[in-house]
Amino acid sequence: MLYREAGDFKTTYREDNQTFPIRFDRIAYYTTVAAAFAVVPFFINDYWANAVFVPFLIYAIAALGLNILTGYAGQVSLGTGGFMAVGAYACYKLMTAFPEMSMVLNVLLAGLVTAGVGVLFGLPSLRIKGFYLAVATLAAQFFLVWLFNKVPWFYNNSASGQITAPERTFLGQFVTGAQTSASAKYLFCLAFVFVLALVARNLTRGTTGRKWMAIRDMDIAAEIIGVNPLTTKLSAFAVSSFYIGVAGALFFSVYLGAAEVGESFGIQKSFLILFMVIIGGLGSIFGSFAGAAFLVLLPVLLKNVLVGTLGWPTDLAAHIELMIVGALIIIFLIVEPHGLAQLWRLTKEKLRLWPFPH
Amino acid sequence: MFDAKPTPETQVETLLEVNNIEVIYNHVILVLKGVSLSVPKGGITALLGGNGAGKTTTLKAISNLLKSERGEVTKGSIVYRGEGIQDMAPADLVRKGVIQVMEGRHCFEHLTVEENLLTGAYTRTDGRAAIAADLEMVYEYFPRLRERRRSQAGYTSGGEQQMVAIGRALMSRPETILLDEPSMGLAPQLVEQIFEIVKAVNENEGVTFLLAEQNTNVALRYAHYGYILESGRVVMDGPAAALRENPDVKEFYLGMSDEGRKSFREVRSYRRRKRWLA
Amino acid sequence: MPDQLVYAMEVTLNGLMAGVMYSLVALGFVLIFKASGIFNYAQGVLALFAALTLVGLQQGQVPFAHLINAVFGTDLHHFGWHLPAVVAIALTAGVMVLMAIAVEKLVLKHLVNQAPIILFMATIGLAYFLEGFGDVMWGADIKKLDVGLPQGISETIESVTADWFGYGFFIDNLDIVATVVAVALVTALTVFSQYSKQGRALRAVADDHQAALSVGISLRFIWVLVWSIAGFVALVAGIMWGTKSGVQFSLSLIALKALPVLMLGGFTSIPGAIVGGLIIGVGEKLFEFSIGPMIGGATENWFAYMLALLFLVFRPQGLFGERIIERV
Amino acid sequence: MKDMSEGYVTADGRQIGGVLMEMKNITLRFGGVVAIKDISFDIRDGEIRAIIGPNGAGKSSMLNVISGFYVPTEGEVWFKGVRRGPMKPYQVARLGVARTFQNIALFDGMTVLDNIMTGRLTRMKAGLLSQALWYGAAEREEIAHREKVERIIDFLEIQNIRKTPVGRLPYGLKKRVELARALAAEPKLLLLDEPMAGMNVEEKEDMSRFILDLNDEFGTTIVLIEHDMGVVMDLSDRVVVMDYGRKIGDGPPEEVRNNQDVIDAYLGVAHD
Amino acid sequence: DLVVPNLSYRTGAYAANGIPYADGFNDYFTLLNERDGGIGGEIVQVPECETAYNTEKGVECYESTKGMGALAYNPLSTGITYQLIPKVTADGITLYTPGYGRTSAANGSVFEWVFNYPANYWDGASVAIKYLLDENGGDLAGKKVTLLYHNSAYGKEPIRTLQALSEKHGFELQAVPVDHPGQEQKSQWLQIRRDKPDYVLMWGWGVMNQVAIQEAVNIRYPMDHFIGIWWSGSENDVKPAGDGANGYKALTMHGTGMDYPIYADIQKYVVDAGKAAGAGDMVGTVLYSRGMYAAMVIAEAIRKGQEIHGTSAVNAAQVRDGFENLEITEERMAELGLPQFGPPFAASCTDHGGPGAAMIQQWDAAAGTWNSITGFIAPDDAVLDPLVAEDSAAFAAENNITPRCQ
Ligand SMILES: Nc1ncnc2c1ncn2[C@@H]1O[C@H](COP(=O)(O)OP(=O)(O)OP(=O)(O)O)[C@@H](O)[C@H]1O
Ligand SMILES: Nc1ncnc2c1ncn2[C@@H]1O[C@H](COP(=O)(O)OP(=O)(O)OP(=O)(O)O)[C@@H](O)[C@H]1O
Ligand SMILES: [Mg+2]
Ligand SMILES: [Mg+2]
Repeated sequence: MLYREAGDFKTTYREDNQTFPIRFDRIAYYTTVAAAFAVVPFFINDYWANAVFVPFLIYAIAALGLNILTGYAGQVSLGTGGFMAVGAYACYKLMTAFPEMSMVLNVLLAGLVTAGVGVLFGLPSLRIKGFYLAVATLAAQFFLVWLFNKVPWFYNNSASGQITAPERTFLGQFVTGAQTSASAKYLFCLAFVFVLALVARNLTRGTTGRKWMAIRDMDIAAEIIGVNPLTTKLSAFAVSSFYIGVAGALFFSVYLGAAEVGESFGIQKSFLILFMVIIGGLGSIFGSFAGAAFLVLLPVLLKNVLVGTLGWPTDLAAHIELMIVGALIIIFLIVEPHGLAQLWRLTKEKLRLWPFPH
Repeated sequence: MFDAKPTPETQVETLLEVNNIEVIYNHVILVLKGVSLSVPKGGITALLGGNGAGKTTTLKAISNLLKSERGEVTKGSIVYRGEGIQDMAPADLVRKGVIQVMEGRHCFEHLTVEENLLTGAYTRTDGRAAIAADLEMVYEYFPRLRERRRSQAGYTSGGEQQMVAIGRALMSRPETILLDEPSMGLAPQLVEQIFEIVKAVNENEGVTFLLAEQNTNVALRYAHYGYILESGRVVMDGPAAALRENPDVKEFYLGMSDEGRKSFREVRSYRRRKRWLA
Repeated sequence: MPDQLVYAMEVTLNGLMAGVMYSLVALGFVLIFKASGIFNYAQGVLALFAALTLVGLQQGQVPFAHLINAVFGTDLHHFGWHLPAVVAIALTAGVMVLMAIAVEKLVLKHLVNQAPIILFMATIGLAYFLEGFGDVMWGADIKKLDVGLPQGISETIESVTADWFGYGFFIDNLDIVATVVAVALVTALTVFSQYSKQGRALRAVADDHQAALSVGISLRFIWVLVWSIAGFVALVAGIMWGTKSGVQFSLSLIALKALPVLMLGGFTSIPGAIVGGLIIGVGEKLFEFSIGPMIGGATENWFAYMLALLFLVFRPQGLFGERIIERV
Repeated sequence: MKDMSEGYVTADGRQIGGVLMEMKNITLRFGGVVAIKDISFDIRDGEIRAIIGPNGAGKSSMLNVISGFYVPTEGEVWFKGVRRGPMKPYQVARLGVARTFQNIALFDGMTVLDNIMTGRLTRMKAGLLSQALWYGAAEREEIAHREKVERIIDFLEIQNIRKTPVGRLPYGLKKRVELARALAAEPKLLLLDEPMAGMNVEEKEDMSRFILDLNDEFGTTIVLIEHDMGVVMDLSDRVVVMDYGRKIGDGPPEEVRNNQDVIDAYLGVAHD
Repeated sequence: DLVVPNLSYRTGAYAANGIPYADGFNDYFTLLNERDGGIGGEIVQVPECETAYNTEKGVECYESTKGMGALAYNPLSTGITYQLIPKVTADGITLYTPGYGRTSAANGSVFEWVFNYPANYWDGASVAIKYLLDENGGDLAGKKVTLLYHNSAYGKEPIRTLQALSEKHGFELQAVPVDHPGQEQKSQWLQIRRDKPDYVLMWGWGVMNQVAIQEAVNIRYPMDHFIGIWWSGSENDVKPAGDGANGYKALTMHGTGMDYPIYADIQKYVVDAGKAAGAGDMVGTVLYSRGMYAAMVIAEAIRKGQEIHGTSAVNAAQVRDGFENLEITEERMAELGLPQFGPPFAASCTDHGGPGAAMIQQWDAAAGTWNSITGFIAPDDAVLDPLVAEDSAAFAAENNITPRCQ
């Protein structure tokens, strides 16, 4: 009897439009946010921050970005790694060129730069569709990685081509570099996630989101009812790339601290983030989080269980971990092809009906 | 006009029997709430009902295509020639002689019209000559298809695609055809023609038909027996002739009142129905 | 003749050969895509798995030795036989058929009628699984694959071209073998898919799973069939690439070289796979040869994709792909 | 034809205005297939104009030409007295042309409400930033348009499925939602491609009522393709008959019904 | 107990190399535990963590093991090294990267917590050129040398050094990149075949090595003019090419093969006792030896730390002191059962990089062994020192580090 919408009437369209129309959801959401901001920072240590929370938050941003492009606007992209690299290198150049600039500004500007690059590589989407486009975005992926690897200006001529994040502060706290505390890292990323998720939610429930989804579901019909495919697709590329750029900037500066383009932003990253989006649920904000959590946490968890608890040799554990992750992906898809978000939705639908079967 | 043969009241073999089935989509959406039908061998049985009544779902439950839509028969049984067929693969069912023409055409877009027709003969083993003869037969029925035989099906008009879908089913030399809205989108002449074909096939080849139709008027003219479905339940059934005379059916499905057909312009208010549902 | 031109000719020839090697991998993708609309991400891993199995069988490795040893404390390694190449290849082909059956039973069967991206994701899951499985089964060390294919410079061609141009061209014998094999495969597969009943059924399945079911095409059979063929193609690709570089994890990454080939040729065209391969092979090699040195080299990866992208802008379905039907 | 530029009065006494759209000598070819062959006709302000013809006659293609999705191989399209240059479909939509599709083209992943809201996209102007923050213009606009859409939802009686994803709906309801989406655009010219296919008589009656009310209340001009002769004869003011891409008849329903060419090509028997 | 985590990779693209290295590393500590009861009476624990050569997993491994009281890290990945440098600096744990990692970390006054003796990439480049100088009677003027490198941070490391050396010695340098993973090297080798360089140097890793050696065989490039860095000189790299690879050369900073007394102990205490990390068949291979060498150095540094601080239960900071004051002598190596295995060296506050000396070894395909054909060759410090100073100064400036040891 916990989960009911009955008796939860809306009297205005404004109320009906809110993100969580059901009271229970609303409460759960506020509790989560409050806990994330006010409780977790006090308990977080280096391990939880660096191995779990920070990567989860950053991947969530990237997944949100890709979900906007792929899940909402229907443009399959495998260039995510490359776009993250743009964010990372833009951030690096900004950090080193303007040491006094606020880190928040650095990250946001890096996002904007990425948005520009994203629009450029989004242009072919006007002609190329479906998996063909996916493969075409790989051109962006490989070219960008090559570019950052080749042109010394991007890595300030360092001998190896590695970029290392200098120390920067925000509100007097270190947020990058060796002296950053676990909670500062976490909060810095969390703030970005919080705002960006809200923005994503707002964009996707409004006009822009509907345009994106219309193009996704049936581009021809969308165009006939008045959606301009050019601006719509490019806006999706821009917004999505912005998110991914921010994620790349944070990934490099806050999380890793140093990066090499081929290793950190290679094609594997593109795939990983696409997995997150699909596993989580295409076209779902919650799904982006769920997918990121799943793919960040699962390997860590499996490793801890197989090696830590069961004491298996690491290589055997790693191979079996691969098998388990693969099998789980397949099982999840079979159980619910539309991702964890849909699974969650169905569970709620069942709860709502409970104790009646239908 | 009303030229359907009266159903022989003598004992005919029941070919297909649906007993009280319940269908749920996606584990939560209950669509059929206990539907029972029986389809006699060599007959034309019509399944009537408004939008969303569950006609398509019933047909898919029989042909076992539900699984691919995440739907599931949770109760009841479906028996074909005395054999439970719920767990049979659709392909095996086609081999047994039951084929479905799906609603909304479902042509293979990238195949040509002729290739589409030939896929209908996929399960056949009686040789190229027999298949070629049947292809010829389908072209006789639908001359328009002969003209477009080399076009990709995706580029043919809606009506042409409907012809392809029906022709394709005929190509499998079935014993029973489940026809889902064959008249949808066809020109009036063609609707008559298609039902004439149904009738001819039924009479000449002894093929049994179960057809879901919105076009009650035509359907009841050609069918022998009818079921009326509303919101996932059978609300009425009877010989076609009887149904045609039923005043409710007349008013709500045939659009006739006592004074004959009413003009669509004369309809002054929207009607809501579901009256006879308790 | 000016040197640069002769060199360019040599590069072109080698590009063609390299392209054929890419085509071998691309072929597997095409088959599965054609038959089910599935973009099979696991194709590269399939090649790796096939090659691993081939080497393992040939050298009589005990499968799962590491796991068994870890669990039971035994010390198993080899059965102590060494199979002739032909036998090992035949056995491996059998394993690939088993794998196809398993994939159908455990994965595809449950995903009938799902969106392409979902099926794509499922093949990713499969790729993960097979990668881990292959490692557990045969170990992650480098293995030398030797089924008796010739390798190294072709002396004949070298001496003939030396006579003609005053510069002996380098052509790898292995590439020549690969070309012959690829041409044979492409011919056979084209004939199969274009002119046989199963071929037609295969294309029908790709268009509409449900409709295919409704006319009595057994998806299960079709899928087992194409996955078996794709497994066999993967085996061929695995043999060629494995001979070249040894068998180990990186073998699965050759899939990435096949993607531009695939999209340039068209996802659904078997001849497209080979033509695409040739264009990509020549294009990337010539670019690396002519422009590469000026901009720092290592351009092949992205250039292949850029080239494909260029083609796609003019033909969004690839060179030989089926027209994308746009109607309302 | 030109003499009617100031309009005419229908049998039931409605005043029809001047020419809204004129198709002049339209020809459309796809490779070897000639879908439309040199057809001219006009559509007048406020009328219900039907297009009928056998399957494959080119009716839907004609609608596609009107809505800008197909570019005619030859011929001119005039709208509101101006010749329409080459235009993208979305630009045509912005001129006030909306339509429904023969093979339902709803956005399956979206709810009914969102689908209908897409009909209003051309009218929504809030900037990206305002939308991102869901504050000010964006929110006001959203609510204002939602009110309009709710009126359409009431009008078409689809309140109870407002939040259902359209993919799950049965065929007939989808048709209705599609109509709602087209209505939401408050079009000047509404193109309906077989809106009643797959409906039973009762539902057709409802749909007819919607169309008539629409025409009455908002003065929307309607182009209707339909195979149900009863509907066509009862609703339309004038009918164009096509056959194999040619025009074989054009005029009021009674006239067309008795045209021998039309009977031969399409009707088969004279309909009552 | 003493904790020395082993961030290894036994899966992924570089598994074939990661496995023997990790085995050697583990086995050495197992030997110490079994035979000597650990170091100074303290058992050494070597928790293993799989990184798959992936930087993020590397970070996870670091974080998950550092809480156990880790004394030193050796991640065998340049990428992970770069990530860990700021982290170990903040946490005060030693990062030991023999033969890889950040070259300029050799400058101890900037990189307090990082050690990369006995040799680094730039040393390798210099040693290779020195060897070529020796071969050519001290003159390389006019010779053509091609560097075939993995197109990544690692592969690019030697370029600057080689450029400096080419200026100094007048040889012509051509740098040819190979993209990851390096399965396809046709273009590169056609170019080499056309250019006919006198020597080819290779900075490769993983499959790139095997393919390069195979291609060299294919074009009949004289194998003894083909020299790899130490990461391109293991059995894995040459075996797939079969007999053709005979004569291929590679650098190494330690000995290889079974001719060291220690192996009797390893056989007895580790392999025969069933305690070997792997199957025991890797013992004596190049990468196994290297893993063992790294373990040996870490063990010695711990011992030194214990000695300096007079306690057996040393902490990370004390171990760092051990690293900084470490002295590996010929005698000590002989005592350890590894006579002349590596170069003798002594570290200091400024010198974290060691002598940089390396040997040249050559592959004998028939015997299946690597034979060293030179002694330890010292690099050209006159060229290297300024480069190291420049790079570390840049790092210090970017990170506000005031150099120590003044
Ligand atoms: N895949 C599905 N998932 C969820 N619900 C479904 C699905 N398919 C059909 N339904 C629901 O099942 C009910 C019956 O649908 P069905 O298609 O069987 O009706 P129908 O009688 O064929 O209607 P129509 O005449 O409009 O085709 C509808 O309410 C529909 O919403
Ligand atoms: N994009 C296209 N490419 C090729 N042929 C086309 C295309 N669009 C339509 N056609 C052809 O043009 C002809 C007219 O098609 P159209 O869809 O306009 O028919 P219709 O009158 O709407 O028929 P129906 O009543 O069956 O819907 C058909 O033969 C069709 O195959
Ligand atoms: Mg239906
Ligand atoms: Mg039409």
